[in-house]
Amino acid sequence: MAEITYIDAINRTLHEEMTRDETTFLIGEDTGIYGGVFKATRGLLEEFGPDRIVDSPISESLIAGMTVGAAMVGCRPLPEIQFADFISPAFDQIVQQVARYYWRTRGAFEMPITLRCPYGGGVGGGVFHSQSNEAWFMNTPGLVMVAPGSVRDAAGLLRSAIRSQDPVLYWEHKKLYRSLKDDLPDGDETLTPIGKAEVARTGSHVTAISFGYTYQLCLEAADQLAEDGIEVEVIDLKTLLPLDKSTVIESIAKTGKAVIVHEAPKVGGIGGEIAAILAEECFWELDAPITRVAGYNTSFPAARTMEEHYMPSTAQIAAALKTAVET
Amino acid sequence: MAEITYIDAINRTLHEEMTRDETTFLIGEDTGIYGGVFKATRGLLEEFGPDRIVDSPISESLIAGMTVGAAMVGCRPLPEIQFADFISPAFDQIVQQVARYYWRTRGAFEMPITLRCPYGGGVGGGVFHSQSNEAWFMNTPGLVMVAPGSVRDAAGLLRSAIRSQDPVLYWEHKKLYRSLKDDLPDGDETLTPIGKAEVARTGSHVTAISFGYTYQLCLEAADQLAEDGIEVEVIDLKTLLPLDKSTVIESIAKTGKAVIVHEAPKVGGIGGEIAAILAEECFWELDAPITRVAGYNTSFPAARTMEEHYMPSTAQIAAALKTAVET
Amino acid sequence: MAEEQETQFSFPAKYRLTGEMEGCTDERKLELFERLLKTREFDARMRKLFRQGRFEGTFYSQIGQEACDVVIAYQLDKQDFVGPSHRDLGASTGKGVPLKYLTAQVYNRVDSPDGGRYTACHYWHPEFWVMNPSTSIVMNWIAATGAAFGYKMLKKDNVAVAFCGDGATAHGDFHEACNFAGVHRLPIVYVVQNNLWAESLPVALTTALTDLNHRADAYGFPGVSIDGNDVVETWNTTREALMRARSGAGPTLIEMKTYRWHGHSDIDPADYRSDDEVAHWMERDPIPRYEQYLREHKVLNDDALVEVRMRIEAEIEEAVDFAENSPRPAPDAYQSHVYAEAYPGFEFGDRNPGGANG
Amino acid sequence: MAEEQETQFSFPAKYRLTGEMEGCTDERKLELFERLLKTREFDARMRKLFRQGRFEGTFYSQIGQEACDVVIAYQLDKQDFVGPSHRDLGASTGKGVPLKYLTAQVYNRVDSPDGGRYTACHYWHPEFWVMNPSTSIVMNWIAATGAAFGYKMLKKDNVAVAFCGDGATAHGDFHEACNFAGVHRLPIVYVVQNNLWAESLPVALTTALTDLNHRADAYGFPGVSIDGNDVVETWNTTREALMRARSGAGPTLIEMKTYRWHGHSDIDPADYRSDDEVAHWMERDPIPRYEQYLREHKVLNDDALVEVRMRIEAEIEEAVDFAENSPRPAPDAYQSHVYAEAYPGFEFGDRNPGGANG
Ligand SMILES: Cc1ncc(C[n+]2csc(CCOP(=O)(O)OP(=O)(O)O)c2C)c(N)n1
Ligand SMILES: Cc1ncc(C[n+]2csc(CCOP(=O)(O)OP(=O)(O)O)c2C)c(N)n1
Ligand SMILES: [Mg+2]
Ligand SMILES: [Mg+2]
Repeated sequence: MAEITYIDAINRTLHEEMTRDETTFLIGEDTGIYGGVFKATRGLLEEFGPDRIVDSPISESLIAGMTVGAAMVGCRPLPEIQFADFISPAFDQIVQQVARYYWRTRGAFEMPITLRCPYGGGVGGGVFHSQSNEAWFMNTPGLVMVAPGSVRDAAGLLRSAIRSQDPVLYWEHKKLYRSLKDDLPDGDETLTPIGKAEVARTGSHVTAISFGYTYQLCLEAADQLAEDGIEVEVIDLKTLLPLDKSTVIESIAKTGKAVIVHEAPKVGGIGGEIAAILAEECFWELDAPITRVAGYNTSFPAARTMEEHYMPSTAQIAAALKTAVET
Repeated sequence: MAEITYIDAINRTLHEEMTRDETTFLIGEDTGIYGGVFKATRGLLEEFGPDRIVDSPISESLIAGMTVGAAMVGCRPLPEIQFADFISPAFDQIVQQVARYYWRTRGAFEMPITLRCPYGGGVGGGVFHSQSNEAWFMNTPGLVMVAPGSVRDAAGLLRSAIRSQDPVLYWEHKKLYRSLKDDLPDGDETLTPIGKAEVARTGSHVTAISFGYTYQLCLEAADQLAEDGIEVEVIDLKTLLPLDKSTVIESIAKTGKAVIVHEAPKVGGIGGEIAAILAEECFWELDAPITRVAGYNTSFPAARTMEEHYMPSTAQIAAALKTAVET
Repeated sequence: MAEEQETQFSFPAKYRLTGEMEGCTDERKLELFERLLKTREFDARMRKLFRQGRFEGTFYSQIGQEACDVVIAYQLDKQDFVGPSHRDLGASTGKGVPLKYLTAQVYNRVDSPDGGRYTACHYWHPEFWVMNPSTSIVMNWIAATGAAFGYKMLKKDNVAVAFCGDGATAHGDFHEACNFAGVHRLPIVYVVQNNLWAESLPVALTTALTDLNHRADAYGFPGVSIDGNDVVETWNTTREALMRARSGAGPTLIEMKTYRWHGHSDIDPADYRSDDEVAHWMERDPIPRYEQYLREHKVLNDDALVEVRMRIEAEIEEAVDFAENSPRPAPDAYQSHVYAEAYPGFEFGDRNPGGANG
Repeated sequence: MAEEQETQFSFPAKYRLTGEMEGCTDERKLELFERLLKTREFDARMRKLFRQGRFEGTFYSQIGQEACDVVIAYQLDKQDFVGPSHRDLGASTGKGVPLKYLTAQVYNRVDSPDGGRYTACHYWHPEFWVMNPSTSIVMNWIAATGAAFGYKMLKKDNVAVAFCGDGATAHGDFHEACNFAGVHRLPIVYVVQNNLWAESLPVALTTALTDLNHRADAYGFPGVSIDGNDVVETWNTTREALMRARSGAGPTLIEMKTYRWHGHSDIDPADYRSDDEVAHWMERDPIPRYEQYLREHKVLNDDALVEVRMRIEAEIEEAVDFAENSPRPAPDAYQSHVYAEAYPGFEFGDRNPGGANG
């Protein structure tokens, strides 16, 4: 048992799952020779060779879309988009083809595709290396989205995604890559269930709902508030689509107050969907306005002063949780 | 003063605005020689010639993206996507370039671009000719979206969009093209303000919030319910981004109940954002769960039996409004 | 009868087919003819039924272009992958998909391969490895490229064939797919049917090229332009391209010059083009040209033709009956197969919880 | 001094420049040299400052490729449109953008044209019509094509120039832009800098082509491949292409063979390539080759060089001071210019209504 980082958990899981299933292949930009711009795919080319570890041309639409034909003839494709910011050229293939093909063929062809997508800010990258784009895909039935917020889930959700028969967008947060370390037993084959959120910390005063990097901030905020006697329940969504409504609703039944946190701009972010579910399905349990702590409604800025301002902070989350409790 | 259809209002406004401003040009598929697959651009090629009415190759990314350079050098571009379903290949250019360029250049270059986008189901077209894709763009600060639900606004919002210095996606509903007729005085130069919703019908029991085709259904539902003594307030959003929060909030302050209606799948649709605003900003005024009447969470089906089932109906909207009132 | 006469003598001598069809037995020549004619007759019948209002939506006629996809599809093994576009009836008929599935698709009935949920007129069949085409232009190009990659990676011997139109070659995905296939020498044959129009767009507004085979020059694999209405040339060219693909030598792009006789869809009056142009191309009708070739080569005679026509007529009749008797899908039948796995939070949706839902 | 000697004699004779630079006065030859050298020295200084931690983010060095964009940018009128990519320092320096704006951009300071909000190292200036490049590969290609369209439609005499790398040519937008420009004979020159690598991707995995000029074969306009480290050839080729564009004859695609000496960015050790390859290309350094050419043509001598170097040194010094003294942007300075118009419902957002917001 050794402590490993979030990114190493990804790397290790890729190794394991590609060893386990010979129909898997990985395609992306700089994923082979270079081992990935973040080194998430390090060592794979050496182990599995260029037939299965494909250094793609700069053709995101192809990277995402070719998986459909490959899946049809029996492969289990693992495409990677280098930065989430560059998923937009692949948007068409993902929402129109990858996500719908199983439905279109009335189940004739399953799409066991896992598309990895490094996202998020706080790494000094400016508008094209910092985006959190998950909301673009929320209106796409047929697509699954997961977003690990812990080392265990970095492995467990990736493993589940790869073994799933559905197309999964796997959102890995760049800021967690090396900042998050945890035990991950050797040979661990945990499958984090897709479609299930987790109450990561129990509390009775207010519920913080988040995922990925901001989920970690919520844990920090909960720690801070505990000192003032405020008990925050923290939910790690893990799966963004389809959302696990019941875990969230149950929590609100207990706390009556919800603060939703994400990094993408607030307007049109996935917090809207969560708030709408609560306002529709557990309205009577709510005893305070639903708050969203999210990115500002602008593009993501480059200079460090502005970047720091843009990112949601633990203090802001704590303040919002406190305000909710005091309402 | 003559009755004209929604599509003729679009056609007439294009004629007028292109006459008014010589820097405008229109680019799209089959928009010139053919006059548009719906005939929205009929007569423009004859009037303005092939330099300004461009029959584009099947290159949606180019159609949307070339407008940025054209706008920079002084044009006012009017791109058209033939069916909203085919806006996805242009998604990258729209959200990353068109919408952000003004911000990126800190205001050095305005983007007076109006991209027209025929959307919506009920015309027997199946999954690639029926989509309502507005939600894809809700998380994109810098972009404006309008969606006329009346003949007046088909003209008034288009005129405002064309004269605006911001990039506007103009969502025109295919089912309204010829089914909606109204007076539009000759020479009318009404500018429907962008960013303002309208209380189209006042009522005190419940608020129906919608736009486009389903806004018309809401009006019908309100008529039906009036017979039972239920007074429905109907809000025509008109602008989807940025949303006019205050008009909606004011209405809820009066009625306490909100039913949001759109055609796109419920999960991840723009109804989520509206519900979230209400649950955050006028929570204490609400006295019933916020309901969303929306498309089912699947792709849009082709066969007529299924298509009819898929589309929200007046009866369903009326039922949801009634349920809200009875809560 | 007049029709038969016409098919034998209506085209100018210069359009007479010559040369050998490499490696093609007489039997297969005849069977190929039957598939071509079946494609034509099926299409003509569907047009008629559409005008009679027997099915909804619209219809994309392929008449005039049959040779472009029937000839190559006919040569494929069942497991070979076909990525058709919106007009590629012949991709299915050429590969031998029974007509009843195609009529059921056109009618959007329960017995179509997708149960009526996917777009009418988008012919496909999973067991014949003809993929469900994407209405969205040239998406199939990417998918077929992915299938070719898959075959290569899995070390299967199969090849893929993708079809598109002249208009589709302007799309970014056309480029990304071809480029990738070139780099990886994938086992694929790309067929561009240049029918001079993309809806109302003349090919001169799609490209500055005269011959679309030059698209391939950008990808480092061979491109060739042929008369797509010449079955013999089409046979030989596609046969060679398929052999190239199967041998591991990589992709080929074939531009087939052809023409659609009717509008883009059957609600398009197609008044953007001249009668002369249409007449010129009708003279080059691939089917009578091939028929005469078969007659000259003593592969076909009047008796055989009658037999072929009867078989075709019977299959079409049966297929139309099949579709017309196939139920319309239940209103909510599309509410399945969104996901392959089960998720606790997923719901199709319920518009009127507690009340009667529609 | 050693450095000067090196610039004069370090490359093999076969890399010696010959021929005339058409229509270029001695004065302009010298000024062009100054811009090239300035680009080199600026870049080298930025690399040094990056390693010293004087600014954040990363740095994309262009060293080795200067001739590819300086030479063409230098020939443009101020109103001509330039669409650079992420490595095109020379597009700005070539066109005469003062260095202080470029250092301020690298440092992400208030005095950069975008006030530090846009990505460091993405050189641009609105008044010089060098567009804000898109990090997203080849987006600038589409924008520049749109600008060329705009010029043509508005009947302005200007032209557009777009730059991209070998890797970028695989992207769908590359295709859509070139194809459209071909159809409409737009006044544009496309420059592909083939530096053999796209990050770690060797060009053989980007394309099956050896010479990328063949990309143009797909679009019906001329493509040409040249030694992008040969200033004379680059001058003559780009000059002709610009004249073609200005005369209404349409686009040209120029592949310039070149090399980036350093990693993709300055955090890339670039160990995917061999030392030999790097050494081979350093020998072909465009600047000493051009320097020797100028000396041979008596346009440059030691004294003039000293003067040039002093001017460059001074401008760089001043520009670095300018950036270092330019304030960091206020934390919320990015909260402006989302929209040009006012909308009642738009808010930048407030994370802690009622409380202290950060
Ligand atoms: C991405 C996309 N854009 C636009 C359309 C609308 N559309 C359908 S067919 C067609 C023309 C296709 O022309 P071509 O590729 O030449 O094929 P043909 O119809 O001539 O067989 C167009 C523009 C579409 N289906 N998909
Ligand atoms: C759409 C998109 N995909 C991926 C990237 C990441 N990326 C940045 S530069 C680059 C390589 C570019 O190579 P090339 O075009 O040859 O230019 P060079 O860096 O060699 O100058 C890549 C993959 C990007 N910026 N945009
Ligand atoms: Mg065509
Ligand atoms: Mg390169």
